[in-house]
Amino acid sequence: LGSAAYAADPKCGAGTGKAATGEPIVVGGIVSITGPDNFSSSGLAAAAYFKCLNANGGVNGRPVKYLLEDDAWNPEQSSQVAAKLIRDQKAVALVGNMSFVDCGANQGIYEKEDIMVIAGVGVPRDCFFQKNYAPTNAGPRVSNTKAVMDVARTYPGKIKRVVCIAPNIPNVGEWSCTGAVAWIKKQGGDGKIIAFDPGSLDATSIVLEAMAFRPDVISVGTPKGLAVPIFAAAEEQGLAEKVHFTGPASLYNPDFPHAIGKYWDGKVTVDMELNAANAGTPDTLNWLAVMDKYGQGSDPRDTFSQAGYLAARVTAETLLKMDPAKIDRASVTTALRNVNRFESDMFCSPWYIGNGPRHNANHAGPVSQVKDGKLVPKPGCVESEDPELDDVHAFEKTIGIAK
Amino acid sequence: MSAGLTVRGLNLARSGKAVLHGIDLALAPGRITALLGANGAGKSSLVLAIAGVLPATSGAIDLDGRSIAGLRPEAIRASGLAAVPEGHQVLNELSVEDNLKVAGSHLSRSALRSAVDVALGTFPELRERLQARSGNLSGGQQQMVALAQAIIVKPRYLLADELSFGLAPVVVARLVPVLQDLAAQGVGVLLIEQFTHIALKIAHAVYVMERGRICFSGEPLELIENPAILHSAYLA
Amino acid sequence: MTDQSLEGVPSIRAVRFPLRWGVLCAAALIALYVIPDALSNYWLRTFISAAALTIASLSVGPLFAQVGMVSLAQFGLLGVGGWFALRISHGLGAPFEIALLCAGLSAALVGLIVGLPALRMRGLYLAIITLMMAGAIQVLISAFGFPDGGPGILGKSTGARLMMARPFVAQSDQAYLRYAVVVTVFCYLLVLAHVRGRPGRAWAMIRRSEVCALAGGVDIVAYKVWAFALAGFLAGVAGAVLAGGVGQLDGSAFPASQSIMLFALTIVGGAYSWFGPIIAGLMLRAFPALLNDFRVDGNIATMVFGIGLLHALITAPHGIAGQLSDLAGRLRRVLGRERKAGP
Amino acid sequence: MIEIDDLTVQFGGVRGLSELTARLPESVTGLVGPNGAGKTTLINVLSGFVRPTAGRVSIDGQDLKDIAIHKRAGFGIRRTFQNEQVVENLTAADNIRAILDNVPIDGRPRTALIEQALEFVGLAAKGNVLGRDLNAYQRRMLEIARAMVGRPRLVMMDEPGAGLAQHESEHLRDVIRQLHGHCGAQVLLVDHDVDLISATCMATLVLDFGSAIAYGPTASVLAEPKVREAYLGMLEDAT
Amino acid sequence: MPDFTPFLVSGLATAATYVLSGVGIVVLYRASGVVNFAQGAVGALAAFISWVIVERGGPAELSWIAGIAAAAAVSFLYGRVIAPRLAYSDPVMRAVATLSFALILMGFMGYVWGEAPRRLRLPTDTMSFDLMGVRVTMTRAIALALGVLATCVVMAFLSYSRVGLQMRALASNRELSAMLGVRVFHVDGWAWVISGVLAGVSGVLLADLQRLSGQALTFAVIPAIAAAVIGRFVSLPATVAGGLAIGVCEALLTPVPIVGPFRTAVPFLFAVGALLWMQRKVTFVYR
Ligand SMILES: Nc1ncnc2c1ncn2[C@@H]1O[C@H](COP(=O)(O)OP(=O)(O)OP(=O)(O)O)[C@@H](O)[C@H]1O
Ligand SMILES: Nc1ncnc2c1ncn2[C@@H]1O[C@H](COP(=O)(O)OP(=O)(O)OP(=O)(O)O)[C@@H](O)[C@H]1O
Ligand SMILES: [Mg+2]
Ligand SMILES: [Mg+2]
Repeated sequence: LGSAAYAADPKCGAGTGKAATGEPIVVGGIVSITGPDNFSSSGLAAAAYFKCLNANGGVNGRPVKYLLEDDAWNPEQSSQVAAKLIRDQKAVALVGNMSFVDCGANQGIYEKEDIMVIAGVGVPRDCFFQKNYAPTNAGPRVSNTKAVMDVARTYPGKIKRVVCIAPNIPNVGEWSCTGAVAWIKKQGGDGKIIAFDPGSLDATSIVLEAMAFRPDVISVGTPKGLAVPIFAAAEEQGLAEKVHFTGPASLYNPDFPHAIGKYWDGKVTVDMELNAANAGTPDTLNWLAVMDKYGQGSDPRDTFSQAGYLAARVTAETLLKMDPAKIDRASVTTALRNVNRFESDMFCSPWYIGNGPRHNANHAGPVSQVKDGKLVPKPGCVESEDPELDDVHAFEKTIGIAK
Repeated sequence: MSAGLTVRGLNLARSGKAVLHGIDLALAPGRITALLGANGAGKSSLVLAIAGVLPATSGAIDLDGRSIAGLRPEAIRASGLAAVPEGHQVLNELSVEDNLKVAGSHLSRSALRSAVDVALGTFPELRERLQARSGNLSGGQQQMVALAQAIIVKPRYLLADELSFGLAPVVVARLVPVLQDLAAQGVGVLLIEQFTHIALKIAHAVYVMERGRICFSGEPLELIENPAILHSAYLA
Repeated sequence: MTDQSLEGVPSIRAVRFPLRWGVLCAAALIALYVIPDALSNYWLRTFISAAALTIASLSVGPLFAQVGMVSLAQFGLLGVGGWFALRISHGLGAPFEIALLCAGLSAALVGLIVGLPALRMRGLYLAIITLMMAGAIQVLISAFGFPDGGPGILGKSTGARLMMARPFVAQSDQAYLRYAVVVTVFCYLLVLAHVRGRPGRAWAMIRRSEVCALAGGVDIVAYKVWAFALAGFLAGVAGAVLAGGVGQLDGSAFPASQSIMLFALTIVGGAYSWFGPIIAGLMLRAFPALLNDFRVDGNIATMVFGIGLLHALITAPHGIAGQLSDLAGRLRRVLGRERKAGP
Repeated sequence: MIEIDDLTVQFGGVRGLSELTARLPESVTGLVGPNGAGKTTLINVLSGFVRPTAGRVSIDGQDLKDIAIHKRAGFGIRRTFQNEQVVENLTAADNIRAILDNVPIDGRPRTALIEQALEFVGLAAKGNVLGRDLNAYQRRMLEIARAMVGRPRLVMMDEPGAGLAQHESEHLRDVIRQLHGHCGAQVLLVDHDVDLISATCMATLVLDFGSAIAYGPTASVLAEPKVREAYLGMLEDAT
Repeated sequence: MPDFTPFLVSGLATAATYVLSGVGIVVLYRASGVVNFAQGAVGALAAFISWVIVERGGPAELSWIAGIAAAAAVSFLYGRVIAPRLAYSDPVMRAVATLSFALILMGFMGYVWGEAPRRLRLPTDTMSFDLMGVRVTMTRAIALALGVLATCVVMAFLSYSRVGLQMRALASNRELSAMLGVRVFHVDGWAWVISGVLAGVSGVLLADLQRLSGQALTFAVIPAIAAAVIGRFVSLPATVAGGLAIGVCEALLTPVPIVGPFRTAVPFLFAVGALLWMQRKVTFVYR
């Protein structure tokens, strides 16, 4: 695969091969670099893509000046850097955002300044319920639902009771589990959400609490760092023999199988928001080529990076269709809202932004399984059947994406 | 040649303020030396400096010919100099017995037991309070503990700051022969005492301090005959 | 000796204002008028936060310097104040000033209820209990989250988030910064009134020793409670100012470690000096912003803060402010000598 | 007038005071006794720091049981400590002002009261000096000044003479002698300096093992053989 | 009514780590009057060092020893280099100084290792037996045994050895102890090393039982401090009882609806309870 990626020359924008020299178009991005976790790969991928774009004619001759800021997982700092990007630097759009706090903290300024944010990765509920925020990922709620649906389909008729474990973080925890529970209840089963305090250390108690519900499947809907001790506690109790374990895309990380250990080989499924990094499809190869040529060797090549790449690509392609002299924030916002169909082989179905009051275009994707220390995608796509997506489906009908 | 405790040119500053200026003082074994002076003259500071608690700015302190300047208090204690700080200080949280044990922790168990017995002989008041938390003792009882702690280690030099502080006259009267006994056994005693008449009565030599300087040194008799010296030092 | 000469004696050296502070006031007013317009939007928001954190630090400093009480829960109380401010603002649509006051009062109350059992204990226990209280507040905040405009007591909206209404007179960031500075000045005056007055003397006695205070007729518990309530009030006000600045607050922003950091930097800034809290506020918000500009790892910042605190504790118990005023004193002496030598 | 009835203070297995009964009407009363006799304990009971196990004490007919510790200063029970308790970061004047905050001042201007008090103990020039800059003797005098402002009924001093040099001790004597005349308070004085006691106290109470062994005019009490045996020892012979 | 037995069994092991940490805190306080808020951070460091060695393929035994030794070393170093400079400031400031030590360690660990998912494994994890329907690994059993053993050894050490007596002297009054001939640095060093070792053992066990994360392990000091508060920083048996009670209560509350999510506040409640209990008799001993 590596050689294939090297072989391909990255294709970006117009692909002229000439460096853009005109007046730069300012685009910003907010990610969380420092803090509890380095949450920046989406922004790094966007940066790489824009570099590639600038080396290939830019936006009809105008380069994109991409400014990536760190919000350090801190809402105040997030609002500060948003002010810096939007008001001081006059960015026309924000692209490749990846942060737990940005969606909530900056909703006000995004709406007030009417700037579009094409995020790479949104996590809290706020990221999916704003007029000005469109993430390319699916979000933990869709992901959790898909993970549980996949297990239910693999073992038809066997899955009746679901436990979904989530950290007790407002706008993330309960919300991210409600879709899965709603779905299983609709199928005539029962579900339970265990929201635990992320500061609490006692994973065994959490696992025992989950087992007290006598579940058929447990979805570990936590950040990967918190999931490891939960799997460890489950291993200690030998639970893989009794229950199916699954988890949303937050666990989709190359280190994850190694961190939880051999015991779990073949016993855990993990949802994916996009097609696998090593799928070998044209756009995946192009993404890898962009990263190899224009990114740092240390930039992760993970699913978040894919999301950032897609966010940058859709932005660049939208800008390319505009009159380069008339690119300002208002026109860019309008143009982005008019993106009603964007295709990439990383998505299971076409992606769009649209003029709707909220955005959750990505709600179908594959599921992978832990095998031999790796996450191996299973064939096919799963489409989330979360009732919360009803308005999204209805909107898709109006723009002709859904049948 | 140099048996005794000698202090030469000692300067000391506390919280940035100079409090001792070029102190010269000698303490001979087997003799009681009194140190007199008004409030704030610097007597206690001198004791603490010799004991190693306050670092001197400059000057020499020799114990039997060996320099002890700059050593840590525990090392100075180990080399045979015991100081009783002013203000009946004891280890409040520990029982009286533990206080005595700590002071004698370099002794063997049996040596410690007999030393404690000797000390309790001097202060029978403490015998029934051995298990009491020493912070709860009365002021005078604490002073007894502090003195007992010094007696236990059988020091070669004893510096007693405010010997009679808080002690009932009956106890002070009992202490006087104890000190004289110690001196007779060859211990060099430095005695700081508010009741000048007692100090002058039992001392072999006297120093008078005034604002951080030694302003008189000599025989007690000189001072008794010439009370003006002392008087001017106190009114300084 | 006349009455006036005694009246003029500053009761506590720690809060002695510099000479000619009338000139200073005028200069400050002009600066307040001019500076916000010259700042970039990034630094505007940074300074708004720094102003809020100055108030927060002001809630820690006097408590420590005057009464000798260590509270490691002030950032948590700031969260409590923010919560009430948001709820009152969203739920009742009350003007910002009302929300601000209620935030202060409710944080004072919450702080009191939880801190009361520890108030009769010595400093160390208070520090410990408040640290645990910070942990407990963190649990509560992350369980309930901050109101963002919805109905009910929790105020969780199911639609889009609402931002907290700013004061009528301070809608823009520039105006809001001025507003925050004015609130900070009011907080300073409040503290000053306490320190110079009867509570200040009672606190000084308590700090000296509790027997001293009792023998002097001071009701120790009452004055400690009062000090703690005042500190809670200031923290709550800081929370409201912060909430107004960002428009809303996030549950993850109030962990116990932030409370520790707040205390640490208050000491580093200088708890005994009137401008210590300002230094602390700047260090807490402007310094990281600067580091962010230079892309320095936040973990490094944590280490720097830790080292700074150790350094301050060991070598400069009066903090940077203390060192600055020492320096100023030395300069003044040098200048004075020159002037004397001149003619 | 201090009335003590059957006062017992038990500290675990130790009796600080044992069924002490006494009437102390004199304006300056001495309190002496061997170490551990219970003198400080008696002062602590009067100022409220120690709760009696049994018995009662009253001052001017008022039972002290009903007065909370921090209210006793306002009631008029004041004391100095053996370890002085001057507030280092307040000026001498503010040290006194801090007390005036909590005791009745009968509408008199505070500044005048503070000046008078400082004047009385000889610190008139030190009003603006911070507590930490006073020397040990000045601090002890400031403590006395703090104890005598604002209508005190009873001023208790625990070993005020300890560690004082001769002339300082003499000044202290004058201050104690004039205290009653100056502010009308009864004075209870604990000290091991027999000269100080003889020079200032009209009457003296001698304690031993928590009980009174003698009470009466100072000179005659100090001459009693049992007092000499329990307290004074052979000191006179030694000097 | 949920079945509490599994939670009891699982809580006991966590409780044992609180006990180990808590005993370390009390020992240090009794010797040098320092409440060590960095106990958790020192434990976290031990866990990370163990993890690094295991990841590099080192033998497990070596990894624990190295981790615990490192903990003892940093603790000793702090006690030798930093603590003496603060020896004469008040207890609160000394405690606050350890907070900054914790900050430094936390920043360091965050910088070097970050918060990536990882797990520390001990060989004893794979050995297990069944108790009351719960599978108990040897690690848990060992944690409990170590907690009890360490407490007994430390108690005996403090009450019967001379160093123990000197430690108590030091805590009471450093300056005076030195004048009485107590070798301050020597005795102090002992206390820091003992507390460092206990922190290290507790850290390695906690990382195995729960989570290898700098932040989380650093803040695991809170229940340990609460346990020490229950022991009034003096009594080891009370500290042990407190640590066990806190750990077990936290676990037992897990399945209880409504209060379950708030069980992290348990240490706070216990500490407040203990403080209220201690306040019943506030006596003033002043002269
Ligand atoms: N802790 C301290 N910090 C700063 N200065 C001090 C300290 N203790 C004493 N001093 C100063 O040192 C000087 C000497 O004090 P010292 O206690 O040695 O006198 P002294 O002769 O023992 O008096 P006393 O009769 O009161 O015991 C005094 O001027 C005093 O103000
Ligand atoms: N808090 C306490 N706990 C236990 N015992 C105490 C306490 N306070 C005092 N005692 C004991 O009570 C007795 C009386 O003590 P007190 O302090 O009243 O003596 P005193 O007469 O003031 O003696 P001194 O002249 O030495 O100061 C002493 O034996 C003392 O040890
Ligand atoms: Mg002295
Ligand atoms: Mg006494």
